[in-house]
Amino acid sequence: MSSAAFVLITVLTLAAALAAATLQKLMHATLSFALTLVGVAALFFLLGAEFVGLVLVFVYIGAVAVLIVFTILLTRRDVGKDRGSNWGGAFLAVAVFGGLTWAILKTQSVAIVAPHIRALTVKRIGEALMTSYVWPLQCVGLLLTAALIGALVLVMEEKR
Amino acid sequence: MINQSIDGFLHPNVSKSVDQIFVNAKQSLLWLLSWLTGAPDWVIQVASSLINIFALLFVFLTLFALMSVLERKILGRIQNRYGPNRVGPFGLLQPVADGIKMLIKEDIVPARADKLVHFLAPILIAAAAILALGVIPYGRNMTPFTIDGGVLFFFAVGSTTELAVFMAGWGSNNKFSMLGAMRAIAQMISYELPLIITVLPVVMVVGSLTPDRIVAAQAQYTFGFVPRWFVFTPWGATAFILFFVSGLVESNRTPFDIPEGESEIVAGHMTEYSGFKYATFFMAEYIGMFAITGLAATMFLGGWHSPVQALEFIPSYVWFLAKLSALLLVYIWLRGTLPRTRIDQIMNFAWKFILPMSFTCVIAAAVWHYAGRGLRGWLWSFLVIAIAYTVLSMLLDTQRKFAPRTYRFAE
Amino acid sequence: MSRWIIDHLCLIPAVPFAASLAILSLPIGRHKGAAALAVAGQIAALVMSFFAFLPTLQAPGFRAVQNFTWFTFGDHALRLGWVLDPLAAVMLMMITLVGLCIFIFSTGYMAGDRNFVRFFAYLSFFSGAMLGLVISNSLLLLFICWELVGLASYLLIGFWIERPSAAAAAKKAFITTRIGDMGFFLGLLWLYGRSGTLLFYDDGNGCLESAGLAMLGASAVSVALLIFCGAVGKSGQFPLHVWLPDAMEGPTPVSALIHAATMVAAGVFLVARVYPIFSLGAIDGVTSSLRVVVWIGVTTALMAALIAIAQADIKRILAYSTVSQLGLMMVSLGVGGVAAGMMHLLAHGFFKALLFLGSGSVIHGCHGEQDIRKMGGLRQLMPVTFFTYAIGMMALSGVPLFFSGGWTKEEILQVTAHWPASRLPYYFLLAGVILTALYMTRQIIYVFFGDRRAGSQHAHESPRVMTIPLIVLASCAILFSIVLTPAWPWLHDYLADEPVHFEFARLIQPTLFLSLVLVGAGVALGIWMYRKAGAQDRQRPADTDPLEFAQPQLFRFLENKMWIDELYARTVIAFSWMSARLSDWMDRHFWDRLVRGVGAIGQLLGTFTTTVDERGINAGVDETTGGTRGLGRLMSAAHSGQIQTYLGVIAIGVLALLLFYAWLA
Amino acid sequence: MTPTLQVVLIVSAALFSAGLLAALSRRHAIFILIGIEMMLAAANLNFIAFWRFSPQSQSPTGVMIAIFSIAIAAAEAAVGLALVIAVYRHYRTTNVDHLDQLKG
Repeated sequence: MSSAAFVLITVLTLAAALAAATLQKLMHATLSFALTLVGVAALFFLLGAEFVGLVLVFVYIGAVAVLIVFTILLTRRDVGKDRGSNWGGAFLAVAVFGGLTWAILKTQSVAIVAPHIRALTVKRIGEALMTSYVWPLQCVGLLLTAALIGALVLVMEEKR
Repeated sequence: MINQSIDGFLHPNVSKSVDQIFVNAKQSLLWLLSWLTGAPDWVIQVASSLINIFALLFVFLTLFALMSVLERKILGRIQNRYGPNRVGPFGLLQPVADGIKMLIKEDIVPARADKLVHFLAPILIAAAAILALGVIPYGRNMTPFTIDGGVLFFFAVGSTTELAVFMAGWGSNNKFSMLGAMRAIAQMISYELPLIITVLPVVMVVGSLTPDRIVAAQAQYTFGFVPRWFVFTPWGATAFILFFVSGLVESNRTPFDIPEGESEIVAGHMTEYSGFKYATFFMAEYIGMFAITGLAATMFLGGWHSPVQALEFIPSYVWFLAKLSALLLVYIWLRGTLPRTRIDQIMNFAWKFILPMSFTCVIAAAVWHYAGRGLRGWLWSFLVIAIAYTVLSMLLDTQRKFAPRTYRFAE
Repeated sequence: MSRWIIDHLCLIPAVPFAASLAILSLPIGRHKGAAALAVAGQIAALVMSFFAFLPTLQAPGFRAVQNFTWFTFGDHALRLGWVLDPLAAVMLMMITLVGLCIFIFSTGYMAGDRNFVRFFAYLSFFSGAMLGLVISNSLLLLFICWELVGLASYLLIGFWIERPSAAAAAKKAFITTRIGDMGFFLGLLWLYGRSGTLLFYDDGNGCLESAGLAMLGASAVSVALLIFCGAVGKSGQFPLHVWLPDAMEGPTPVSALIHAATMVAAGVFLVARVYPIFSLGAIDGVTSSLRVVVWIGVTTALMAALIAIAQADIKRILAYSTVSQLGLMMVSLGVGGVAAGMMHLLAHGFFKALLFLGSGSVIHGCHGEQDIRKMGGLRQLMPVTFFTYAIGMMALSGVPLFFSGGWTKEEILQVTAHWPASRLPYYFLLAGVILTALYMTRQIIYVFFGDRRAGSQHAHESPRVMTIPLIVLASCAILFSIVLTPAWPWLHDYLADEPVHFEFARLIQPTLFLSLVLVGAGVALGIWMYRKAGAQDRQRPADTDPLEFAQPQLFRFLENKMWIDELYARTVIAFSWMSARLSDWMDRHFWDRLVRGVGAIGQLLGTFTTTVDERGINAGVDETTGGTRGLGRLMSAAHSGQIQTYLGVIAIGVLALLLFYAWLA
Repeated sequence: MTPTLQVVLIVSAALFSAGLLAALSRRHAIFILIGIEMMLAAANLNFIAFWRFSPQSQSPTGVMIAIFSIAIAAAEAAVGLALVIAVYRHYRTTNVDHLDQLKG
């Protein structure tokens, strides 16, 4: 895993994330959120999980980002005026980051480099999904169906 | 060492045939590079990628140019008039002229536009389209980027197009653009499902998401002359047709070009774009077309394999281009022939016919597989598809579905 | 065809049942449809019975059994079944044939009744139940059909429900027969307890076959007697005969079908069916149970015959004659002449149906007049009715040689004469013969001879639809005797499973002359007594019976059915009424008080607990709730409703946890 | 040098905190959703990282969990956004400060 690429992608991702958290225009925030996820997907690639990366891009850029955008559109009157941000939350976030970093640095057991493994092919993932993970898979399918129907019911125009 | 480092591009027996000419050329180039400057491996890798990218861009931009003029000429013929015939022989230099015009045109950005987004949209859309080209095998050992699960990559990249289109619509602060973008996204999302699901049977049958594998799986011939392309199985044929139609929608082509229908909304999400940005959009659209048709050829038409064993000697990339251009000609032909559909018609068609049919394809492929991939499987899957088709067309009586539209949301 | 029928015996009853259901589903006005359906069902049953009858002719001792499992409880299966043997076959033929005639007759007789449809539904229902009864191969199934038959008779007797007398008669019939059925059911249970099966024939394991009988052992007598109770109830034997005459409240065809031809014969049929149980362990054909049967039969026969003499209602006379004839059959069964008894049953079925239909036609002609003393001189007005009626009368009173009744009566007399136990029944029966001839002659004279009186002024012959069945039945009553004569005792041997052979010499038996003399005497006596009946005699008013004139007390005694109803009224009914009053009183004044007292105690307790609840418990609960509410108010202040606050708090918690763990490590 | 697990974890922690920032400090409901999604992405990154760095990385457990969590996140986003729309229809606002009907 080439560190140069890693650094590059990391910087990009974190910058995008910060932008997503702080940009004033909601639309811009959303787009940078999408960019963040692209970065995360790239990190997945680097970590040797291409499939998950692709799925991430696929789901988030293809579906979630578009959904968010649509929502923004449908609630447009309210988008423009975003009253600033409360500093308590910001402080809290920073505190959490500090705590996490401190804890991570404190634990020595995670200071390891990646072992060499044979690439995780999509075939293996598929086999695992279809054999030992088939039950969770079904459950997720059910969940998605339920979510689909639920979302539809929620946004349905009440008949007048 | 180099050959190892340059992964996967090596065929076990590198033949000196014409077929491998480009591959060999590239390899020698790289070898030369590494010999001249003892650069480390990763540099060589980057270099090879760059070579691939440039080759792709070159080929497809040329193709785009050709396509644009060809389309106009063929449309002209269809509409019983001459196409462009002034610039150069047979108007072949028309695209050059257009390019120059586009370049020197003023680039107008609306005052109230969201500048950044407005600027980024065309770039993103073009990037997505070009990226999608990267995973298609154009010939024997001629896959620019062999990544495991390339098909998924293709769709993942393709799905970013929607976001780009939306950015265009939103960025140029204009109701026509917005409406166009909404329409585009709506139909794209609706047709992305069938697009993926119709590829699913192929993936199931081959057992891999890698385009190379899929092409290899269609290599053999039955009785020596009938190629084992998936389009020759009932599910394959159905899936191919559905895929083709969905692709038509995905690339906003007539008869599904409502997002940029001139007569309704000026130019959809491209309304506020001019000059080179507009050209970029245009190019992106065409390249997306190439990508879709290329994937279709790879998935169903046996990729770069020749239809007849006797014609093996003709280089593989020629075969691929032949298939590609055939499909493109169908695109043009349809555009010249069919009128524009209505948004509600498109939606009904997507959700009530195409989607169920593509699921049927999956089932039929499963039947085909479990009935032993032979004649029996053929007949059974055909039966499944026929039944599904009859039932659907019974349920979906056109009188009701295509009745005059009711404007529910436009008050 | 026959094969098929035998495999699907249950169709024979099923068809009329289906017909009745179909009819019930018709709207009220559809007379034609109802009649058509009913008659069609009956014809179908007749045809099928005929085809079922044929194979029984081939081999003597033919028996086709098909059993099936009704339901299983635990490891034990309750099995029912159908059987076809000569007994069942002839009964089938008789029921369907007579039934058909009566159905056709009643299409004419009931025309104009607004409940026509309901009537035919009931009729078909009855016919189905009866057919099921005769072919059932299980005592339980037989019992079920038996009860269905009872229900049908109840419905039909009370058909003119608006008449209180009809309703009362229906109730009476139902309850009286129920008394007998109680015994029947007890016997059934007992039998089941002993032999473990209720199937008659179950290739060797049936309760009528050696194995079952062996298991029955000594209790056979009591079982037999209990079952006989049922027979007594149904076929109106002595203690329980009271319902049968009242049953004449029903429409005449009903009386003909149910209370003369078929249903009342069910008792006799039952005894004949389970005869092995009766005759188990018989010393030369005599067991105590059979003894009871004989004596009950004799009593019934004589008593009914006597009562019949003094009756004025044309149908009541016939009813009592039926009772006495049934007694006759019982006697013949009791003395061991099963075949004879059944023969008489069949013959009786024909001519009694004929007589009842004849009476029906008379009543119809006389516009519903039933009192014979108001009729007279109908001979010219209704010739067909007269002739057929005369034939029926002669068959009933047993005129030998030409009439079926005569031959069967001969048979019975002979077997009775050879009863080892005692000769008394024989003499009683001879007396009964005379009486029968007497009251029939009386009836004939009253109805058809002499000059017309009030009821018969505007009489008219009945329509063809009613007369044709009469003719058919009359010819049956005569022609039936062909198979009865001792010269060629086909039916006898057929029923007794013996090969039949023709021998003309046996035609004339010595006893024949005796009965000839007796019948002649009876008829002569009748003519002599009643020659002037209904007419003005010396110092005797026209409307008083000659016998009444001669022997007032005796006549009163007979006319009132020997006061038996009154006896029951005084004893049984009075007793039950008293007990009812008593229990009512108890209920009002004793149990009621008891209950109220208990209730009062409960109330007391209730008030007590209420006070405790309110004073004691609630107070504490209130305190608690108050505290909780206060606490809740306190807590709810922390709920700002701001998601982000919550989120922030969670984040703080996470942070704290993190630090805590880090500190631990 | 090649990045160690620590580095990756720190990156994901940063991502997580960014998400938390978005979720805590912004008023618009959609921002909160975005923040939550980002936190989920960070969690997935952790899963993948632990899988990649674990000595027995033959069994793709982490990858599986990541896939499933992505699916669930998608469902959650769909429902959440639908809720936002519904709330907007009802209250004509998406400012979470004004949505405090549950105030005790």
